[in-house]
Amino acid sequence: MLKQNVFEIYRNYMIAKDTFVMVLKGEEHGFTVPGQFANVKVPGLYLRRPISVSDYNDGQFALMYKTVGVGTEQMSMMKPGEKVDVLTGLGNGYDLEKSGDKPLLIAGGSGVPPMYKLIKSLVAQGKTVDCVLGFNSMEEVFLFDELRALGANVLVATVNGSYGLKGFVTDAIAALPQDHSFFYTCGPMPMYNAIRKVLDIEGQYSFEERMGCGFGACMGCSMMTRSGAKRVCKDGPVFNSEDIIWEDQK
Amino acid sequence: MLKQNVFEIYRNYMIAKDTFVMVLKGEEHGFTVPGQFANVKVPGLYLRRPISVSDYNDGQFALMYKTVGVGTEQMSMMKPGEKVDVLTGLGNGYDLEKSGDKPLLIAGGSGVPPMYKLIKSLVAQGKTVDCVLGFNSMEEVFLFDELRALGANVLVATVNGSYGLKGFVTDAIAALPQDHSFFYTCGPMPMYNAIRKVLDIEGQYSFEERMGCGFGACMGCSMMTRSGAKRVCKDGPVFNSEDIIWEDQK
Amino acid sequence: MSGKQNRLSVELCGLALDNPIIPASGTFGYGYEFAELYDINILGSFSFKGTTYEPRFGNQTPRIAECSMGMLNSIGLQNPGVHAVIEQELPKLRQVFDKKVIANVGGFSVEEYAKTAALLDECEQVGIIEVNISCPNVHNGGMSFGTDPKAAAEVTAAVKEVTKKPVFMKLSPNVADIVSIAKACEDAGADGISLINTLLGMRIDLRRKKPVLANKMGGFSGEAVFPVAVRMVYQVYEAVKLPIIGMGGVSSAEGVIEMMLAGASAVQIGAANLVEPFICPKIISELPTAMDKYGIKNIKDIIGGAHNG
Amino acid sequence: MSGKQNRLSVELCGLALDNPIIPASGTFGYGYEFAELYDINILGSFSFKGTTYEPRFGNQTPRIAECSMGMLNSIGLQNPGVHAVIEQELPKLRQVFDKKVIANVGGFSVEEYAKTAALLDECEQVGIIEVNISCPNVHNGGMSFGTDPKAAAEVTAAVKEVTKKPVFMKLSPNVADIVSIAKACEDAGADGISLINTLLGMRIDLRRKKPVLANKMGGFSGEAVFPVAVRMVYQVYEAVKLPIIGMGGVSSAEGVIEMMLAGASAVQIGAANLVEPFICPKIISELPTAMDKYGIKNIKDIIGGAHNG
Repeated sequence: MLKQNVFEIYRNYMIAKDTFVMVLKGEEHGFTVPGQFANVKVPGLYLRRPISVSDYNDGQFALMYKTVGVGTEQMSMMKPGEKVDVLTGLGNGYDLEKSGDKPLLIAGGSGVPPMYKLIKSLVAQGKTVDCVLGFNSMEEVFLFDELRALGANVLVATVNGSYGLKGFVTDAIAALPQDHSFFYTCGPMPMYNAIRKVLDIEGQYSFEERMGCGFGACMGCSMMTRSGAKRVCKDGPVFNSEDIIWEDQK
Repeated sequence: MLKQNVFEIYRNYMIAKDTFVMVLKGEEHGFTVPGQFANVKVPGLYLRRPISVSDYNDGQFALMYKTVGVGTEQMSMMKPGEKVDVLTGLGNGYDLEKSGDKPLLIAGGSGVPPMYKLIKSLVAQGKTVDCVLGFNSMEEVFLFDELRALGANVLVATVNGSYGLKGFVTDAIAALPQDHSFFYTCGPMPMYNAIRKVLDIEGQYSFEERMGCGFGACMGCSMMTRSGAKRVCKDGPVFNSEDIIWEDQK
Repeated sequence: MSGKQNRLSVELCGLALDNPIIPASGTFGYGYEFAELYDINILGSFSFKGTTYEPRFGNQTPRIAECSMGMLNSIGLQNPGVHAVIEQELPKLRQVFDKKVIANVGGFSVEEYAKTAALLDECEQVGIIEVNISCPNVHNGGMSFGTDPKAAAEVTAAVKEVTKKPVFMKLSPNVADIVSIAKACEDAGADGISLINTLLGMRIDLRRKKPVLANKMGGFSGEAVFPVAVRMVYQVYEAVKLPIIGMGGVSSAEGVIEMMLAGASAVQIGAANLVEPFICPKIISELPTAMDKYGIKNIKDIIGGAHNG
Repeated sequence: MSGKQNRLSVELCGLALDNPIIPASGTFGYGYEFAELYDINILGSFSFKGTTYEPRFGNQTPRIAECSMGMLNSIGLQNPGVHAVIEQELPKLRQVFDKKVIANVGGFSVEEYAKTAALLDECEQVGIIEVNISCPNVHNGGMSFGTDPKAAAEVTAAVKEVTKKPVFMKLSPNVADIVSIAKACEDAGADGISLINTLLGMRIDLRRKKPVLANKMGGFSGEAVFPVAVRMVYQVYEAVKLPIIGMGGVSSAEGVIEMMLAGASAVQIGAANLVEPFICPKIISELPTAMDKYGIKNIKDIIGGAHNG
């Protein structure tokens, strides 16, 4: 459920190369499911910036983001105590009901943040969680220790082999027993194109698109699915594997 | 001489109804003559706001302004310690050489600020200064005590008679001996139209106009004079009485 | 509030509005997303998502880009088609909106505009038909009708023929002479003019060294375009006798007043809804204070006020 | 710096520029105001204040208005006339500027454009003649030449006939089809295209309930118009073979790169000079860092780069 509030920055710091976490204080954030996102007003910019939520509880929530342009670069320079206008509680998030007993989580680069709350929730439900993370190199790795500490079995692959397995998430998946009940994933399109060829179970993919509003009003981020045109921001960002028309995705 | 610098606000407070003074700290302000002005960058607005300078010394200068629109309203809410980007040292200012021994200063409403440094300078040169101020009503009166303290003979007129003489600056002028050597004035056009009919001495008028740049580049604030087209911001804002074509002024 | 005592009430071709605030087509869907956020009955009306005869997905993504105080969109008239709008969207809307809605109609031929409008003419919920002859994001249609007086007149006449409801023609600002287009619409029987649609713009991604939008160019809207919109509303008000719905970069009560002084009888709020979802209730609640500040008793008294003297 | 080693060097019709940064006409006077602030020889060149045959005072004041990320001006071609420019301004400029200047020419008839250009053709300091057929602030002239392909072609041909210097036609964005105007200029012999001049805009003073500008409408410039400018430069680059000087809302090194990717061979900086007097030196000094960030070795390599693939 969308809410608009002005939140105070509690912490905002770098956790890996070009990767930051901003913790905002406030109860009225409306986040109820892992995989939802926030839309952040950055002073001086017109459009809000959609940012992944890595965790939330009754009193605060955490935005985890990479600096990829003026908006996120400006966010990274904000200081604790400053106020930020944020639309919260956006997107459908992952469907925890579908996990089965042994879900597999696959995340690449800037797709890693939602895994935090997702693992927390799945472990709390008593599931056995395998989690595979892909990065380009060691200096980009983040959340590895934290996700393990939550109780997941976490494997990391780096393209240049500087950390964990050398290779891609698919190499890490191959190193695991193929007995998963369901998968949840978040990452770039090339990663999706690779994993969908090696996975024969059902799962949920989280999509990214340039958004106008973030709450379903402008149709800026539409995507055609097997059940019709959907808005990534409102009907997504999470879509079931069987609904996705891969030929439409680049 | 134009300078652009970021100055720190030392004080910013209300001195009369809708009237504020902002004192900025900094040596590099380039003000050398009373009657010059500053052009202030207000965050979120495109054009700078030209503001009267009431005083300056080696380490600071004072902007005195009425809140007449979004720019000045926003300025009035700035806090000590905040930084402001200001173009300083703008405009020609009054010509002190012309004063003679007993100059008359006439200012109305938002035209009062430059009188402060002007009186200071003239008194320092040993001149006998008469100064007439016009306001609508008592709650708008400002700088009266301060100008007297500088050593000028100051008369105030208010339209509604709530302070000083009841009437206009012309009534106050009539109450003074008519033995002035020169006049300096700053105020609205109706005041100029009134005083130019009662004064038979030469003097200098300060003009106001919507400006693009404030330093002579855009020709936005041009005014036709007997010595050709002049820019209020660069060739003015102060013009000699004999140069002004009153029929052109509304 | 009764119309008599309401300082904010205005009127469009006999349709009484409680206030002049109308979310613009394409920024408010078919209303119910916003009905989750606030009671949309506080609005004067709203203009629903541009509807064509057939369903459309629109253009490829990315179809949104950031600009200085504005944005580009190249949606390309995504909509479920007029039949689905009448059978599904309007009944859903009725649950949350008691007032008349403005039906925004897009098209690719004179006949299509007329066919779609004829179907919407049957809908009791529709108060006004707004004909979009200015969409910059579709080929062979949309804007090309809005940049040629003759084509604009043809669409106007064809739509007028099939509906008894007031017809507002929504014009493109991407023309040298907006007055000639507005006059052509007036002469062809239009009941009102809506303007401005978006300016045509482009942004380039410096990293990819390609246009940000998949469709390259898109419609530019947001606060940045406000001075162009005010100018065109002013020009059209001077030239035609029809009521004008003014829009383009309005995002404050002051902006509404400025647009109405230029000549607008009502004001649409577009891009601002996307970045400030509660902007319309905010403007409605702030209008009386702003009117007090500028000595305005009733908002309808200032329509075209900047043309006096 | 020698042209060979200079990453910033570009070229306009044989005129080598040390960098693509050119203050735009009307924002830089005849140069010497800015020469008090910095050494203007660091610029690629600059385009001097629009010059007509006769001296002009221009329009009544107020002739400046604030906009969201931009401004309106209705100066109306104030200038001392071409004779005074040649006899007084250019000799003064020579004291502070060693490079070739761009002579911006305004006019009210085809003959006047030609007469003025013919006189400037004699000036050794003038490297390019830029013909302003797009001033929105003068009646019977200016913009009307820029909104009609035939009139644009006539002015082009008349000016070309009287000068051996490269002639750039400066176009108005207030048209439905910028390409048709650019092509008409190309066909009539123009050597290059400058665009965009200002959009026509208006602001209304809520207190006075009248247009802010005495002239009511004015030219809208500043960052706000950048997406329109990029779009038109892109369109014209696709359609004509001539070099383009791109302008409209550029105020940063990134903006320069974006404009050049769209198709500009050099870039004019306009309104930004008025609010940030040191913006041109700032952009010139920041360009190499921005180029590094986006993997650009020599700036001239990216001209029209967004059109590839």
